[in-house]
Amino acid sequence: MSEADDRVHLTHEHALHLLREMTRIRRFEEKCAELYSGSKIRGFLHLYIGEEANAVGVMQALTEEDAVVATYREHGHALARGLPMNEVMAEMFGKASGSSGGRGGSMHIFSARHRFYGGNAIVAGGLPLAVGLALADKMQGRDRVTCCFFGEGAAAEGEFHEAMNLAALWKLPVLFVCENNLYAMGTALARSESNTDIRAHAAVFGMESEIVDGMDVVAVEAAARRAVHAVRRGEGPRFLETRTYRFRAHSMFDPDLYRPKEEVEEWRKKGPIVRFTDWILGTRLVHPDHVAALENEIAEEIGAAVAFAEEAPWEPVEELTRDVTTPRGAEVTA
Amino acid sequence: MSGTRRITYREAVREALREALTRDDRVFLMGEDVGAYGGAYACSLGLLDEFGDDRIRNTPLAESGFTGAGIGAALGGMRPIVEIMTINFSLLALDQIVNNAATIRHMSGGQFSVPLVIRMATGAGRQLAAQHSHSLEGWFAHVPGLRVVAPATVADARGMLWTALQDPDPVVIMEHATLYNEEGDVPEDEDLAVDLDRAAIRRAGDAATIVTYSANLKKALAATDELAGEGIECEIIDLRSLRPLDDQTIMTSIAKTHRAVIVDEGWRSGSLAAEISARIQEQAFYELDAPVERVCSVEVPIPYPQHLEQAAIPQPHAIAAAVRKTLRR
Amino acid sequence: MTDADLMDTVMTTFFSVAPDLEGEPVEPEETFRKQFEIDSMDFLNFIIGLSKTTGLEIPEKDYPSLQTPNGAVAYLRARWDKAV
Amino acid sequence: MIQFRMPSLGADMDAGTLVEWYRKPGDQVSHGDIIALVETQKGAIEIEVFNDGTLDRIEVEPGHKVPVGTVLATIREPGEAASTALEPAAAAAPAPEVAPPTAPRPRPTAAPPPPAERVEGRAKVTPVARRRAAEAGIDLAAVAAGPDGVVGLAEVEAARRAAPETGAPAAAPRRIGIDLGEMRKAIAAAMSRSHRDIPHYWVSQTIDVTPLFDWLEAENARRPVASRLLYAAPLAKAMALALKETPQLNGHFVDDAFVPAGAVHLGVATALRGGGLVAPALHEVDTLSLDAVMAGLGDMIPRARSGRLRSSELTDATATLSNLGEGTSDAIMPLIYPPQVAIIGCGAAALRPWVADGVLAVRRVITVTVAGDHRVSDGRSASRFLTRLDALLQAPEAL
Repeated sequence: MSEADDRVHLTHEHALHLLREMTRIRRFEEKCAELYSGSKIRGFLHLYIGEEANAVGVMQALTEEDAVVATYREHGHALARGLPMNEVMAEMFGKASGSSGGRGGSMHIFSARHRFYGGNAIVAGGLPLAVGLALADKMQGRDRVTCCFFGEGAAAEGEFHEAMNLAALWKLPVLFVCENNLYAMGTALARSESNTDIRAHAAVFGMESEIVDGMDVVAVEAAARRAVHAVRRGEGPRFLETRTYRFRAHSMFDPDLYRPKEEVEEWRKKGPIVRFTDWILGTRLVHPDHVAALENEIAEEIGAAVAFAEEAPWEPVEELTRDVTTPRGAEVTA
Repeated sequence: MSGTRRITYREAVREALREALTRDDRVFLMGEDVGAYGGAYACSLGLLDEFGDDRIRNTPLAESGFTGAGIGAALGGMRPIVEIMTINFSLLALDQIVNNAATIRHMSGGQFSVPLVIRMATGAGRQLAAQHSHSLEGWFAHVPGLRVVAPATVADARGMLWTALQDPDPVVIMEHATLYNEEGDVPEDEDLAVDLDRAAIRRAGDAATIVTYSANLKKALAATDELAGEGIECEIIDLRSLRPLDDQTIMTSIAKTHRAVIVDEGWRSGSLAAEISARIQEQAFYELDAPVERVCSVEVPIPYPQHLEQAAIPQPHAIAAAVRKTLRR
Repeated sequence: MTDADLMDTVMTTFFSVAPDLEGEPVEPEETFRKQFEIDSMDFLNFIIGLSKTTGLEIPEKDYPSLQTPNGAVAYLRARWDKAV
Repeated sequence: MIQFRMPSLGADMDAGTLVEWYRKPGDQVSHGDIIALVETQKGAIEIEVFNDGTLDRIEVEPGHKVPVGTVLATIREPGEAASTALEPAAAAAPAPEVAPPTAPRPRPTAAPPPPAERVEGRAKVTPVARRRAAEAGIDLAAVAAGPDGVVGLAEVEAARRAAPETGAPAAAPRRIGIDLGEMRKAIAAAMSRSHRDIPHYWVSQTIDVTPLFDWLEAENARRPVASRLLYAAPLAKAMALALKETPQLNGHFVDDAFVPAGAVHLGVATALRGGGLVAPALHEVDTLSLDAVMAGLGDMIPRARSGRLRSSELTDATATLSNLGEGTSDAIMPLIYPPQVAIIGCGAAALRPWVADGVLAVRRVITVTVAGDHRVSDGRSASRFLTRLDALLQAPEAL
């Protein structure tokens, strides 16, 4: 890796790619909300709308060899990581063709071939896993990075501190990405943290950190590239706090009573897609026709994904106890 | 079989660790004070010098953190052995054990397995009072996705670790703290691996079946010695595996004896003994010639004074009395 | 020894070789063969048993005297008297 | 691991009820040991094992009726590891002695037991006791409870032992081990099959047995009671010797082919009191002394009557002898018991006018009839057999 990798090369293609990835996530989730209302998707549905720049930006800095650990608000991360939309949509439906065979649903998207380790619905529960994945890489001398996403609510959990300490203590190749959207469910940051400067927690463990505007995909990509590069150089774990905002309620059941409508409107104006689109059109990096064409392509992809999920088979109930433990004689996946 | 040699349970655990570390370079031991201190129960004493601090990995006091790291490392291709000092401390790691280790295979639709071994010390008898002495094995045995084993003999302590490491799924090994100083025979054979799928019949008899595990095996044997003097020959089943349970061995024995006494150091309410009793009722009801008896711990946090501690946990005379009760004597 | 005692000896011996017949009513004047459907093997075993319990050697030529319960009692009585 | 299965003890048997295990898991067993008692239409049969090893696991518990071929138990071959992982310590523990299976049942003298104590309108009966009572047809109301007011397995077993003597109403009025109604069904099935499938022929010959009877009388006169011979013994021995020389009559017809037998295991048709017939095999009769034949018959026939035969005795016969010697009938035209290929019937030994050396005399004679299977042999074989039998019976001292 050279120093040049730290920088974002914002070519026409790359700009269009970033826009496409963010828009795919946005339209996918809008469709999910619609399907949820139509009872096609059930359980909890946590939408990422408004936060797309974080997943898309960070993923640009990772290679296929790296690992990703995400939270229950992970549709965006899964799509940005490259999981086929068909499989993700089928998983939302709970169908056998879903990325986790339908067993996980919205909160537990996994993919071995994308080194995508879920989909963890215990706040901060994924951090120790990321530490272990990185430990395995370090012990086996592999040049890989584990990127762990979580929200600012995790900073109140013990596992957050335990995992940050272990990673720093053992100088493990982990990139911790805290997507700070200001609300842990309905609790504002100031109501849950004595010190609202999340990044200060990293300093406690002597971990280098950076704050970045999570509504600016290019800024996120640039910061992620700097952090991943340092981790890959063997400098130990890094901490990235992205300042972001979710436009929708916490989940579909949430009446959103805990924040003023004006605040939401204010953030919407700073939305990552509208802002990035305006900018690339303004700089003439991308032509409006391209944006229109991109929207059409995405609409087709989503239409196909819904059709795929609709037609996908349900797993027979006889298979209920499959995948609890490994059948005797089966190979170990690792 | 080429003969046996006599070692302590602690030495058996240490030998098993050394063997695993030698045979498979993906294996490493991780836990609080497993390094220079040699382990809270001295099981890893000397291993740091042999294998270095990368593989005898001392951790901070962060049960959830390092247990979760063990899960992650297992996902990353290692074969970690996580040592938790006592079962009481494992409660701090229950999130990782129950929400991650036990579920990832299922949540991922079978894409990921977690080949992790967790060892922990359990049980009362050393006057360590109410935060170091409990028997919560039944809680772990409640959870699908985990395998829970309890070596009661030195030979099993020597053999079970390697078998557990071959398992693609998480295995929790429960080591009763009063067993570490016990001496016993282990075979000289090179291959010491123990079958984890089947319970062992430690004593054959036809008057009643005593179902037990871990350190209470010794108490059950003491009780049957007493009973044999009265002409009562009991069969003793050492469960070895607490999850899954070897129903077949239990039911076959009960079809012969028609009587069952379950000895479990856990509290009676919601215990493993309750589970076994229910299964006997479900699967062998028409074989029973007496109600199933349970000898469990008294429902009190384990107290410090020795006489109270001993009164709180199963004892041979109570086991013998329960057997006599099933025989209507 | 009374005839009743001798009858008890005879029938106890008989039922010991054919235990499945125990409890069936006994006709003292009817032959064993007819009333109990026994064959020569059973009869031989009966003679062997009688010989053992009484200590008497019973030659084959005496078998016809032993065909009925009463006959057997009379035979034993005669042999007994002779011995005393 | 050897699978010990419910044996087929004859063409007519399709299932059996496991009555009792004489061995328990962990016990050593050797070829020929009797390890279980099975109730069949022919009565209770003692089942032998044909391997050496250790009884590993019992698969069928007493009281269960299972089809022929069902695995009853597994037997570990010498050196094979236990399936239940018996530990060395447990394996080394002395195994409790098993009560000898043929021990006579105690003759209870106790008065009928008091009825079970009722607790709140319902007796305390353990589940296994309730099940066993139902199987044995015992009325629980008539079973005496233990001192604690509970009816357990022990109380039911005591009641079951007492039942035939005390005439408890629910006890089945039948002889131990034999259900004559069931046996008649079995005979009917086997003989229907024989009559339908086997192309029989019959050849008869009347044989002078006066020399045999004279010899027996002299022989028995000098023998003590316990070692006297019955006419059936030399007859069986002579039959066996003649069969040995006529292999077409000695063997089995299986899978459309005749399999001649090396040895002569003579089935001895034994009538049961009250009806019923069973033909257990006396093994290798051609090689036994007359005393041994006599002893064998003396052991086997009472057991046949009481329903305590061994499995090999029911399956091994290579030809059958059906002897009406003690009746008054002249001859019998028997039907072959499949898969055998011959049966020899003997009429009563009766005094008849007889021409010997051109002179009319009174002699004791029997009419012997061979039924043969045309798929295997012809009348000529039977004729040769009868000629040889005749010759053997003329010189009984040589038998």
